[in-house]
Amino acid sequence: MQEMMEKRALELLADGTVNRVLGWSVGEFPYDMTPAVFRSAEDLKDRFVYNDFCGANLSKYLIKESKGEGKILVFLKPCDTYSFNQLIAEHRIKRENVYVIGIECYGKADVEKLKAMGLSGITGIQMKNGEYVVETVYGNKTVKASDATAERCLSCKSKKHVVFDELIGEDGDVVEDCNRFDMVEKLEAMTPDERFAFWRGELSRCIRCNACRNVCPACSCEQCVFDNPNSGVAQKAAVNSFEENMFHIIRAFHVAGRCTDCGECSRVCPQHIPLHLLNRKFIKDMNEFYGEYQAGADPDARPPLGTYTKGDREPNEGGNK
Amino acid sequence: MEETLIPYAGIVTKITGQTPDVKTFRVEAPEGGKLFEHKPGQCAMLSVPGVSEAMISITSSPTNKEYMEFSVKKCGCLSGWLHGMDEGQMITVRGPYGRPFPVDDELAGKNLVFVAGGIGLAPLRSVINYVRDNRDKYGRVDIIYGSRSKDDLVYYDEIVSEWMNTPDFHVHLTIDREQEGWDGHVGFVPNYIEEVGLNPINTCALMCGPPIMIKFSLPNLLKVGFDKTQIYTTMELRMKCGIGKCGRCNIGNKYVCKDGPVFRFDQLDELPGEY
Amino acid sequence: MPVTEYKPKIVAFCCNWCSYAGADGAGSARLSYPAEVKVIRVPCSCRVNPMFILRAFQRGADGVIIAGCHPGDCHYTSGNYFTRRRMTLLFSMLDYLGIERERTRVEWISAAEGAKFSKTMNEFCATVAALGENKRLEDLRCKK
Amino acid sequence: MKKLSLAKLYDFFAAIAAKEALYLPVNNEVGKAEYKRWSEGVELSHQLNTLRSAKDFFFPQTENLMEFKMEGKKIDIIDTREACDDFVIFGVRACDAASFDILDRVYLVDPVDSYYKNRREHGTVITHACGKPAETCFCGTFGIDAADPKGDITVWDVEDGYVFRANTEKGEKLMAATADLFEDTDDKAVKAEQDKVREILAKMPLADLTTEGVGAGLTKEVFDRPEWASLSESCLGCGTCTFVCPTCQCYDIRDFDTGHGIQRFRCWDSCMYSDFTKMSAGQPRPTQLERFRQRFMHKLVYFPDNNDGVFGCVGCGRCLSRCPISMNIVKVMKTLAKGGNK
Repeated sequence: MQEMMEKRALELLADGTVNRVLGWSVGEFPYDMTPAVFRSAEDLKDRFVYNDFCGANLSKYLIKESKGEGKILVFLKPCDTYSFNQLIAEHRIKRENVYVIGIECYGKADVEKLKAMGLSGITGIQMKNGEYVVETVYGNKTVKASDATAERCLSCKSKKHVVFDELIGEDGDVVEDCNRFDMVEKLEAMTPDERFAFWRGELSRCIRCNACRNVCPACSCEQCVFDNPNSGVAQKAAVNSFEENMFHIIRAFHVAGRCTDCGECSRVCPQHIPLHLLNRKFIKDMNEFYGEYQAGADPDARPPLGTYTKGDREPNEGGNK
Repeated sequence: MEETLIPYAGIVTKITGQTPDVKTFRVEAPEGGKLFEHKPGQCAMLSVPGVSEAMISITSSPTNKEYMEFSVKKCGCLSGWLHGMDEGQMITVRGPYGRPFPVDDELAGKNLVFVAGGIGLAPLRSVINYVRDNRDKYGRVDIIYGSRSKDDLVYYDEIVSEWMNTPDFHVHLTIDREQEGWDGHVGFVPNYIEEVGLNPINTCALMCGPPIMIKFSLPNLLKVGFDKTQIYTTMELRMKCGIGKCGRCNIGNKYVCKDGPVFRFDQLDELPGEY
Repeated sequence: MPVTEYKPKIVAFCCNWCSYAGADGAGSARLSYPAEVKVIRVPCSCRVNPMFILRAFQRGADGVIIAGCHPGDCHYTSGNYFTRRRMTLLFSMLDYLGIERERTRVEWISAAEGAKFSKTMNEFCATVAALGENKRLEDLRCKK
Repeated sequence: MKKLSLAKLYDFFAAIAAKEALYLPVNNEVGKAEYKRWSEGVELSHQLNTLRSAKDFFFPQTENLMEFKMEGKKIDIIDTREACDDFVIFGVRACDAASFDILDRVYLVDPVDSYYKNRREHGTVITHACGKPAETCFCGTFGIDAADPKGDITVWDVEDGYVFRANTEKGEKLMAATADLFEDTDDKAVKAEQDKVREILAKMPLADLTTEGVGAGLTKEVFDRPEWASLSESCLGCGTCTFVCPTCQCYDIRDFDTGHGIQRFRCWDSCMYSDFTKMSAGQPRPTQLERFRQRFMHKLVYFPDNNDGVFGCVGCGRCLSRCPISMNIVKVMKTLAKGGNK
């Protein structure tokens, strides 16, 4: 895969179709790739990498990059194309300045899962035949690749690219029975007390680092309300439970109907808070109340919060048990 | 010394409008007198709880034993609030912070040139009045001060009635554009520096004003013979703690609130160009 | 010792064109509603940002109610339709977080419905009083 | 050196907790270690390190400084500081223990930060030597020995128990108070454990990381390096690295209107945030490049400049595993070391 991507990127750079390539550059370890813009063939050959640990959604960088000089090549996984499409719909990306290569994806790996197995001192990971041979200073261990699949990929909603200029690999389909609302349903089935206890436990760990917001492709405001000194909520305090509740409820609300469920928020949370469960609740509610809607699937569709019907359900009716 | 970040409460006993957007606030302790002593060029953290806190230079001279004064230009959150309040209001003050102008060391016995633009005269006024009150310790004094218009010259009355009448004080005022009722010099401060005829020998220059003025004034001071070791300026950056800990005003290995705000230009050369 | 009755604090966001007048109507008809209800006038129920509701709870409210024009009667044509969707989602989210859903409410009250205004506020107050103090969306700093 | 048998570890915890608060790393609901207060039944985590650093104990994320009561034109200032009770932190790793020295160099130099000093004086630090370092560890780069951490007391895991060594008066006192739990021992078992760990450390991928190209006196050279542009390019400007960092010490001071007064508090802030240096008059660091550069310049050049060459990083590796885009100080250092004479 990496070879094919690199080859195609070199071709497009050489023939002048694009002048930059947005991809991933090598890390210190086999699993810590950094998104990077490559401007020359030498740079690509030197640093470009793609493997199972390249999980970052590159579409957010295009808000800035697509406004630069010339066309940029970007590699998007199926779920990333939804974010890209949504940003197109919101006029945040200049489509004509981006050349999208869709890349097939069968789920990304999460190094935290390997570490949770007790693997430490990782010096190399050989990936082949659905297995990872993890080399560590404490000895090697072979694990099934599926055991290291990132949580968000286990409930992948779509392997279909909703937008691309060309594809490398196969295009897939929307996954009908992705079970992504299982945990939301489980929570809904709990008593309010249990739900409260669950969320208090999770949200109380928040350190207000803003990683979830800054990585989120839907959080593309020029100035976030939480950064606006005149908003009255620009407090950086992580105290007293209220601040975290406020931040996460409002953040989820602000991206409701625009969140494509890419899962970046939960991936980047340094405190491992399952933030996607907040977004998925909104998605599930909107699906149930206002009809199936997938943000990013169709840039021309009316978002649920941007429209209404006369017979909408009443707020007091309630949704959970 | 221990620092608690806890301020004093002071009463604003007098508010004087200097220009359309600059007011001078006289602050006294509730029991009368000054809240604390300071040296020329030092700053204090002014605050209205619930509004904001900001570092403001103390514009009154330490020789003033009755009160402190702060001149504030209306441009932000706190300054806007201060401009809207009435006399008798309490505000909180903590300080003094920063290193002062070396009035008793390097500047003692020297001729002095003050170069200021707009509200930049505020920190220098503390030095100027200190010099006036210790007149025999310093030589000739030249003050080059410019502003956008006559109305934007701060302390205009004081300049005319007191500074201009101090022995061996030479005040050179200028405004950016021609204006009715103004028969003085018209032009920008940097150019005026070359015109007034300064003698750099045994002289130190103290400069404060908008970045653009500093940028063009420095080469002109050098052109008329000053060395960077003879020129001082005072800097401004966002500050929160005032004691070199919160990290905000860090430039290179210096903290503007603690190691500044007064810097000599040869010292600034050692810092990264980030201000 | 007399037991002081617990009085909840209620914030009512009322649309200028209907419910706010409805409150007036309740007054002129000498229909009472609890003094604990603090009315905040808004130009339209859809002016109410979810953040307003959260901040009301932060500042000590025990219940928040939004009163707007009946669907179809919005002074601005469609404002209350958007209110309906937003609040449906917000209330569902609060519920999802384990915050009592009876603490939040949306009612459609026209300018002519003084009686409904009074009845709604009395009922809502009683409901919230039964729940007791807001403990799940409180900000301890704001408690005395 | 004193030895505590495996079975007596929790007796030791109980003995301390009977007198003062004891905090130690505990696995939380998602299986990650974080510091929690010990009480009967709470188990010590066996993970290498906590998600958040230990700096919270002395420099909490949010703390109240004072309160104001405003009445008409009058302001009353209320000092809300309370006396701090003694407390013990158990299980601090060598890197975090070293970070306290770095924080001390900021907060305990004149003028002393009294809030910090108060807590520092009341806290006793029991460090725990690392047994199984991770690939993200590079404390050795900064001269920190994971096998011999500092702190008031140092604890090593040995085959059949724990070996304790008091390093300070505070530590001596604590051990004396629990003396009946301990037996005398020599340093043989500890030496063996240290040799083992040092051998592992030498094999780690970052064992050869050096501070070449950075350090005191290099402000101009490093500041003007062209590589900052590409290094900072994908930085999202979040505060994760600064908030998980044991040595990041910047803070903000803000006011909160409680409805019955104004609370002035301080909270962690991050030089990575766009509003960190923003003034009404302008923004000296307008893009992420300047902000990103500031963080690393501060740790790798400015801090050593002011502190006899001591770096503002302890190599705990938290930013390596927590950065959303895997950009970190190691990548910066390696890039700066490459072709440093450009």
